[in-house]
Amino acid sequence: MAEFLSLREAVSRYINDGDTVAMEGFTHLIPFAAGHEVIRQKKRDLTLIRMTPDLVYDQMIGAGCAKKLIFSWGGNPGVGSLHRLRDALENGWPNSIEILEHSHAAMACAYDAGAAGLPLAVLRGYIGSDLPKVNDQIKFIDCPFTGERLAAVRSVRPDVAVIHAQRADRNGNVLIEGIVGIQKEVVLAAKRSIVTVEEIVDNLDAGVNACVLPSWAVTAIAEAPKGASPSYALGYYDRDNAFYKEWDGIARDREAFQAWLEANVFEKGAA
Amino acid sequence: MAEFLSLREAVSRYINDGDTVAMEGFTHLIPFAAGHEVIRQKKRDLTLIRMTPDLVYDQMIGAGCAKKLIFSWGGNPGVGSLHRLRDALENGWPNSIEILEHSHAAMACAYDAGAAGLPLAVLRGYIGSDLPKVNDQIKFIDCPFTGERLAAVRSVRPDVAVIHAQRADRNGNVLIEGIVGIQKEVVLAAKRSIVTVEEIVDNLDAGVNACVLPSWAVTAIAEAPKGASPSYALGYYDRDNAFYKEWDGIARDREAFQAWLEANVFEKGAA
Amino acid sequence: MSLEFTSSEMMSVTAARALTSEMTCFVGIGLPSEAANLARLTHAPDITLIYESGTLQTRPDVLPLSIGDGELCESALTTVSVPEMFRYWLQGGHVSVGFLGTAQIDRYANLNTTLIGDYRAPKVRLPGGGGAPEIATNAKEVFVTLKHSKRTFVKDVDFLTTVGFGRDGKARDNVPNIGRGPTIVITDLCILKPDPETKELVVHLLHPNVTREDVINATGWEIRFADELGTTPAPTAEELEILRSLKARTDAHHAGQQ
Amino acid sequence: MSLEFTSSEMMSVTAARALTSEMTCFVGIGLPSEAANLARLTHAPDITLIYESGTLQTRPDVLPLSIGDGELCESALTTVSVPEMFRYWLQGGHVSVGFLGTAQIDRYANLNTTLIGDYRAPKVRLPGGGGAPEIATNAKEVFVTLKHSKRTFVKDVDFLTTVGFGRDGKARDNVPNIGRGPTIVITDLCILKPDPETKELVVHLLHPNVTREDVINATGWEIRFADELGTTPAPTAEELEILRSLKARTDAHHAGQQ
Repeated sequence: MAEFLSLREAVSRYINDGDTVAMEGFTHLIPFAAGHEVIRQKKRDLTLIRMTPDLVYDQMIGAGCAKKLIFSWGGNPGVGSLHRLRDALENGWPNSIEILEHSHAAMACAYDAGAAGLPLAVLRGYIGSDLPKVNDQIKFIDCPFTGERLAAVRSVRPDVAVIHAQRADRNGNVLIEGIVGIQKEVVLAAKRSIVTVEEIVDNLDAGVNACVLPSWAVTAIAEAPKGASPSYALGYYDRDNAFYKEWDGIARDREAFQAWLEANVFEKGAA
Repeated sequence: MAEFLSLREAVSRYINDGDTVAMEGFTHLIPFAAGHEVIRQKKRDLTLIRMTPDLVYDQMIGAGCAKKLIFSWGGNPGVGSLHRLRDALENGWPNSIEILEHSHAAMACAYDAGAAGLPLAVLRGYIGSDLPKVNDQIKFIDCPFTGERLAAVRSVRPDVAVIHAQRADRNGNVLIEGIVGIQKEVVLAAKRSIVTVEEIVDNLDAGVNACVLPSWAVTAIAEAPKGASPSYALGYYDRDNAFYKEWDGIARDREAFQAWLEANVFEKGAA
Repeated sequence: MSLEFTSSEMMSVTAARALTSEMTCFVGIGLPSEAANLARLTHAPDITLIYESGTLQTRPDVLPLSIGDGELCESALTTVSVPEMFRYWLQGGHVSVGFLGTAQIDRYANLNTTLIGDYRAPKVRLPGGGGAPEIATNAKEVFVTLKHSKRTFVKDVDFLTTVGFGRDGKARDNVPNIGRGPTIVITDLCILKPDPETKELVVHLLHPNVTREDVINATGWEIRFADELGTTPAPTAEELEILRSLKARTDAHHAGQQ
Repeated sequence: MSLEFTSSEMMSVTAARALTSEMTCFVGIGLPSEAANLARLTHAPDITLIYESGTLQTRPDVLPLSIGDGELCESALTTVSVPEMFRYWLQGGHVSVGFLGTAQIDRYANLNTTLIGDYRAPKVRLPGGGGAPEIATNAKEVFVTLKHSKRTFVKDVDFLTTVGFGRDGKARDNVPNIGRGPTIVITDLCILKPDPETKELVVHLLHPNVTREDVINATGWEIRFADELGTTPAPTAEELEILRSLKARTDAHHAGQQ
């Protein structure tokens, strides 16, 4: 059964230096509050996995938490580059990081395979692409029935999954609604999981086929209202698109970034 | 976009003698009305696919529609055997039929792979079982990353999928609720699809993550109120468990079966 | 106090007792479903029950006749698709106990639900594998329950639908990423467990009023008994009352459903 | 009547015109999204738009800034998981057109969104593949839209993220179960199509007021022109008005969202 913990306690107890950590949320329900807590606790040498490492990973990479990034699209959506990621990759600041990159389809399949307890995923992918040349986790197999050559990717099985969701009930069952992305998969694929939620309620008030994670499939739950902001939580608050644009200016400059980090992350404690 | 047709017209136009037909509905939403229309139209030499060939296939096999059955569990759930299926297998009445049998997990994966446009599915399955000895659609592959031996099954890609659903809107979008089984997969895996629905409505009134088949993924829709009975439609009517028990007696005897078929299928037209 | 009870009731109550509130149990229809729901209504109120129709954490008030009765969905935490159930929840490693019935079982706890006789010319055609072949290897352990007779307890199953420990007791050796297999078999006569070394089924407890001869006469191979053979505790009045009321409720519900 | 319009507006309007109501379009963010929604608001009201965030058949009132803005989900027929989107809907063969932007394109319509320079020591690191590598082969055909310049139109892409027709124009030959690949490339200067034989991109239509020299000077290889070189029709007043009001609505919406 899921434990109810403070965000500080959950991150302290379940994320260790050197862990492989997947913080998911496909543009929606991005676990920013948890990411900031990881920065505050100065976790180091993390292998960060995420399909779309946007601002939350830009911040964590700029703060020196990561040694490796596994991803499929790294940008500030609709705005431009992730300048902290680029600074790490192009100039090794604050430290150099390794990367391993996939396509979205392959990464989605790799999470799906991880959730399904399989060591690999098979897809019709990477045809003609250079990506298999720079990613040794992509191979090709021949279908034993048709002979068709198909891509195979190693499944994703992180040490820790971190997601944000709308709400949990008092038994620790979690409801995710709207753009559900890859959140169910990452929790099921991981050894441990931390779920932050907007609120804890008596009754989930979910439809019969709603995306619900049972309490026994989750390690820890932490209440974190507005825990996805500047991303959004359907039914709670909108995406702060203005901040996504503003981030471009903050992240371009190391000092501006550090000042932002100090004022907005370090000087603010976890809820 | 889906066409709205009468059930008679849909079956006549889209199911041909010799076709591979998958009528799905995992104990819930079983397309009985469509099955009866197939019997009335005396379709022959069908390869019938269904995870749980219960009464609907017992009736179709007894009526002589099938030449082959692909399945993973063939019984009258909670009651006993399918006597018409057994009579065909054990005594060749009314005609002998071939069978190809899987486990549920493998068949679910085979439909999933079919929906995903793949020629095969990979699963951790069939370990130590005799089923691979009698089913040539099961092979084993070695994972190129870990060396683990895993089962591979050929995906299911039927000519026609037939399902029953709660409702469609006037644009032909279909809502399925409750035990959704394998219905989305079979429609997406098939070349053509017929969906019978309890009713056609102005608005589906579905949640944001509801199981909805868009009109452009469906071939034909036919209104068939109580079209799943004696199975059930969540929100509309309950399972007629008494009939399932009664069927045992009807199906044990060829004459009783034929009398039932005459009175309940042939003498009743499609809606 | 001496209570009256049938051997079927003895079997259901004993099977129910094998389950605890901490377990996540993938439930087969029939005897396993009856035992699992009895456990939930008695000593294991927080047990998580999963049926292959996709219903997660369900709490039916009456026993479902089929694996996908409306009861199961309406009382579940949520209902997922069948591929998701088998892929994410079973194969993904979230099931602690798979609870299976069977038509035949052999000395190495292999199960046959496919047919009696020859595959191409069956004497009796049975329903087939269903969920069992993968429940048997993807659940962390497996409980089996069935009635004890020479027809059901055979030396070698006619067809090995679902692996216990294989034809030689070694089928699980060195196979990665699978569960421990059958750890207990509960019949209307006794409780059997596999020998830790050979994996052959051994009788550990006899039900009240059952003799060694009863078991020997109902088993198709030379059955072994544990050195310290015990007696299964009889059903309590409360267990019997809850089981009987569950079955009466179930019968009334299914008969009335028209 | 002579209307004023920018080259960006010309590009968006032209790209929108490539789409019809019958299409199911998997939409990339940015220029493709703008064009696809303009199509929907003008001549293709029934076009089905799909975004990789899982939103099926969406009808946003303003352009999403990201691929997963709330607008997309709230106005969609339904929203599925990301694995389902890529597996069932894209790879399953339900997408007629994949509409992509890119940072670089080469003469065989290969796309680079990974990096400029060497992989291990990039001059400029770009976002990466995202959905494009599989959209390019699993959609029945692909439309590409980007601004035309020597930096973006290169002879050979630095990194082949997403296949057009490969380094030699033959990458799709004899590969089963994939789409036709790029059939049209729309820029702010012209419309290009692959040569049916060699697959090299050829200019078919010049936008109003654009010369051959403009295109030659903005292309990093010796660009070919079709024998019958046409002129793209100018945007209509209605197209421009709808495009401008969509963009104004979008800017107001995103600026105000705090």
